[in-house]
Amino acid sequence: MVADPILYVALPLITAFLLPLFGRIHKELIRIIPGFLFLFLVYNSIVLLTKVTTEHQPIIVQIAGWAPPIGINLVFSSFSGFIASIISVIALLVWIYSYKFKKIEFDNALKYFVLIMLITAGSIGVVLTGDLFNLFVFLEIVGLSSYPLVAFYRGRDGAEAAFKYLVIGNLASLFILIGILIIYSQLRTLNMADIAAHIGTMPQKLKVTAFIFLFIGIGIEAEMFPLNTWAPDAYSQAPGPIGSVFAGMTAKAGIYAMIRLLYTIFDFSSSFNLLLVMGIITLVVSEGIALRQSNLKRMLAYSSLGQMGLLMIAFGINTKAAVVAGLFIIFNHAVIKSLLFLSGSLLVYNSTDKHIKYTHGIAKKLPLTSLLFGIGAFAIVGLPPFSGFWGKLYLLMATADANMLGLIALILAVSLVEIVYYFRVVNGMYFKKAEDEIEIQKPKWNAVLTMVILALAIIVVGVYPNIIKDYLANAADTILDKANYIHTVLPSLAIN
Amino acid sequence: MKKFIVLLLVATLGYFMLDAFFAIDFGINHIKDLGSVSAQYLVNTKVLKVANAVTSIVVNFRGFDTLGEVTVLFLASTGLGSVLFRKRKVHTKLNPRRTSTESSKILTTAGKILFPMILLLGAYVFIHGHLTPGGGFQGGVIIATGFLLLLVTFRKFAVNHSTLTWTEALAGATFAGIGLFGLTVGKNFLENFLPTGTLNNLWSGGIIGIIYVAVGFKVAAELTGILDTMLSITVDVEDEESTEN
Amino acid sequence: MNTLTVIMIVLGSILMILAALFAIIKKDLLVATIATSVISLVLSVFFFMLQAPDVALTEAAIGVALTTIIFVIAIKVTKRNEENN
Amino acid sequence: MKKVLKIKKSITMTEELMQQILKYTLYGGSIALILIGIYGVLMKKNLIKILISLSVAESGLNLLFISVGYVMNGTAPIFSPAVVDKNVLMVDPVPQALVLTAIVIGLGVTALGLSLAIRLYRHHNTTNIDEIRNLKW
Repeated sequence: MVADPILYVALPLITAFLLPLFGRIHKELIRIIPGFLFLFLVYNSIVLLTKVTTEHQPIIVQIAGWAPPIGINLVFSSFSGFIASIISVIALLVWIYSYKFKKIEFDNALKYFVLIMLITAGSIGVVLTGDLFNLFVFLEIVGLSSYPLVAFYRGRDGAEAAFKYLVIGNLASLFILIGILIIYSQLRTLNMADIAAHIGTMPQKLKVTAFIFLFIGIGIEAEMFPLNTWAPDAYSQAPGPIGSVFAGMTAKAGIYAMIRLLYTIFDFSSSFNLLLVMGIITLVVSEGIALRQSNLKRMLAYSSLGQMGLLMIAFGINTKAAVVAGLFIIFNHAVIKSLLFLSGSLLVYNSTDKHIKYTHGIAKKLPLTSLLFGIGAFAIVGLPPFSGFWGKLYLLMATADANMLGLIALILAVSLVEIVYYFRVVNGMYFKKAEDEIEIQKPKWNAVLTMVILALAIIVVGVYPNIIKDYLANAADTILDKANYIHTVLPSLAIN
Repeated sequence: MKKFIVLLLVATLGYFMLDAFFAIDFGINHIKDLGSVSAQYLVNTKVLKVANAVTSIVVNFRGFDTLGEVTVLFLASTGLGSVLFRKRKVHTKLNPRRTSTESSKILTTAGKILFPMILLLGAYVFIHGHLTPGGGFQGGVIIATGFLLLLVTFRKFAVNHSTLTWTEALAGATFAGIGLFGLTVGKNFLENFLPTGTLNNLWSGGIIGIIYVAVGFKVAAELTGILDTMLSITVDVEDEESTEN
Repeated sequence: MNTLTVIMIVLGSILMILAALFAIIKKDLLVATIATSVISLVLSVFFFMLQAPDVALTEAAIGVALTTIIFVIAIKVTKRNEENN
Repeated sequence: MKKVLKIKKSITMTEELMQQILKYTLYGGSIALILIGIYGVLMKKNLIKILISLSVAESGLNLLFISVGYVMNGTAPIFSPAVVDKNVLMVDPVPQALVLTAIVIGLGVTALGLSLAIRLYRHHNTTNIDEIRNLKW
C-alpha cells in the first residue's frame, strides 16, 4: 500500500465529501468508513515516520508539481511528522470512543463524523504545510469544523460558546491575514522557507509589525492568555470526546504554528522571551482559575490551558533540552488530557451542570473509569510512574541548565496547585459519600478500550521514557536547525 | 469605561497599521525581476496554456488552497444543517413559506424567463474560467442566485435534497479525485496530466478547466443548500431540549 | 490610470467609509445590512478599476448579493432592531 | 460628456501625484474599514451587528490586499488574444487569488455565524449578548 503525506489531507477530504453518498447505500457505513480512514492515517504515519527516521531527511511534497516557492509544499519532517502522527492516533481513538453513539440518529451521526474527519485533515494540514497562506486556510478549516462541534448538542450553552469562539477565531484570522499581507508586500512570496531565507532584508519596522500581528493571531489559536477566553467554554460545552479532539488536535496545531513562527520564519531573539513571559502568565492564571472551578469539565479545560502555558515556557527557553522537554509535554498533553476528558465526561455523564460533587463516591459504581481518571490525574500532575513525570522533569532540568531558578520554583508551585485540585476530585471519588443520587452511565466496551489504550501508553512511556526520547531529540534538532529546513525545501537557494 | 479601553485599543492598532502600511510602496512594478514568484506565475501560466493568470494560480499553482476553500464551503453547509436542525422533515412541514399564497403574475413570469438565463450565464462564467474573468466560484454563486430567485418567487418550489447531495458529493470528489489520479499516473497531487491545447482556446489548460467546472457545480449546490436551509427556518418552532453528553 | 479614475476612487473611499460608519451606528439592522452591501458595491468597482476583474466579479456576486441575502433572512427570523440595555 | 473631458483636461495630474493620492486613499480607506469593523466587534452587543462588523473588517482587508498587489498602469493579468504576444505590464495576480479565497471563506464563516445567532435567538428570544450571557465572556 502507498503512503504519502498528501494522503493525510486528500483522503479525509474526499471521504468527507462522499460520506453522504455512502450513507445512502447503507446506514452503518457512515460509522465504519471513517474508522478505516483513521486506521489508514495511522498506518501512513508509521510508514512515513520510519522512512524519515531511517533516511534522516524530511519528505517534501510538491503539490501540482511546482517547486516550492511557486507551488505549495508539504514538509513531513521528524518534528511535523511526530505531531501529525499524534493527531491521527487521537483521531482513531476518538472514533473508537464515539463509534457507538446510540443517542444520535443518522443525520447527526453523519455530520458528526464528517466534522471529525475534516477537523483531523485541517489540523494535520496546519502541521504539514510549508506555505503561510495555506496555513491560514487550514486554520479556517479547523475553526469552521470546531464551531458546529461545540454547538453540537442542544439544551446547553453550546451555541453561545460556539459563537464566542467564531468571533474570536475570526478576529484571529483577520490578524493573521494582515501579518501575511505585510510580509507579502515586502518579500513577494508566501513560502515559509523562502520567507525565512529573506526575512533579514525586510525593514525592521515592518518586520516587527508583521510579527506582532501573526503572534496575536496564532496566539489565539494556541490558546495563549489573555486571548484564550473562548477555550474553556468550547471545551466544556462540546460533547465529551470533542474535549480530547481540542486538546489533542487543534491545540497541537496552534502550538505547532507558533513554533514555526518563532523558530523558522522570524529571526528575533527577543520573541522567545515574549513567548516565555506569555507562557508563564498563561500557566499561572489558568491553574489559578482551575483551582476555583466547581464544574469538572471546566476544571479540566483550565488545566489544559495551564499545560499549554507549560508548553510555551518550554519553547520559550529556546535550548535543545527545553525543546525536547516541550515535545515530550506535547505528547503527554495529547495523551493524558484525552484520557482525562474521556473518563471525566463519563463520570459526570448525566448531570447538567457537571459539578464535581456528582463524582463523590463514584469509585464504587464505576471502578474502572475512576481508576483510569485517577491514572490520568496522577500523570498530569507529574507523579513518577507515569509519563507526565518525565515531561516535567526534563523541563525542570532544562530550566536549571538555562539558570532560571525562579522559574523552577514557579513550576513546582504550580504543580502543587495542580496536585491540590486533582487530588480533591480523586479523593472525593474514592473516600466521600455520594450526596445526590444521579443515574450512572456505564461505559461501553469501545469507550473502555479507548481509555485503556491511553492509560497503557501513559504507563509504558512512564516506565520506559527512552523509547520516545531519542526520537524527540532528533525532532528537536529539526526545529532548531533553520538553515537545514530552508535548504531542504529550497535546494537551489544559496544561503548567505 | 469599556468604550474608552476599546477606543484606545483600536487607536493603537490603527497607529501600528497606518505606520506600517504607509511605509509600503504603492503601485511600483515589483514583477520586473524574473526570479520573483509572481513573474514565475505569469510565465508558467502561458506554459499551462491558460489565459487567466488568476485562474491558473487558484486552480493549479495554489490549487491546494482552493481545495481547502471548497472544504470550507462544504463545512459551512454541513455546520448550518447541524446547528439549525435536529429533525429537518418536521420543520419543513411547519414552514409558513410553503403554505402562503402564490406570488404575483409579473414575478412568476419574470422568474420563469430569468431563471434559464441566469443558469446559462453562470455556466458560461465557470466554463470560461480559464479564458475570461470569473470561474467556478463566481459561476457557482450566480447559479445559486438563480435558485434563490425560484425559491422566493415560486413558493411551492422545493429544492430536491437528494440531487443536491449527489451534486455536492460527486463534484467535490471529482476535484480531490483528479488530484489523487495524478498520483497514480506518476505525477504530483493536482498536477496536470492532460494535454494543454492552445492558448485562448476553450479546450486548453488541461485539468484546470475540468476542476473549475467541478468547483462551479460544488459551489452552486453548496450555496443553494445553504440558502434553502436558511429560508426554511421558522421562528416559532421549539427546540427539543436534551442533556446528552 | 487616469485622473478621472483617481477622483472616483477618492470619492468612492469617502462613500465607503461613510457606509461603514452607518453600518456600525445605525440601530436598524436592515439598514446596516444595506450599508454593508453598499460597501461591497464600492469595493467591487474599486477592484475593477485596480485591474482585478476576477475579484470584482466575486465581490459583486458574494458581497453584494449573497451575504446581503443571508443577513436579510437572518434578520427576518430574528429581531430587526438592535435593542439597547 | 464634453464637460467631463474638459474637466479632465483642466486637472491632469502627474503620475507621482496620482500614485501618492491613490496610496493614501486606498491604504487609509481600507485600514479605516478594518478599524471600524474591529471597533464594532468589540463594542456592539447585538449578535447580528457583530457579524456585520466582522464582514466590514473583512471587506477592508480585501481592499488592502488588492491595493498592495496593484502596479501603476498595469493591466488585468489575463493573456487575452489582444495582449498575448505583447510584453505588457500586468498587476500582481497573487493577491487577487488570495482575496478570492478570503472572500469565499468569509461567506462560509458569516453563514455559520448567522445560523448560531438564529439558534441563540430561538433559545433566549433575544439577540443581545448581555441578556444571553450564561457563560463568562
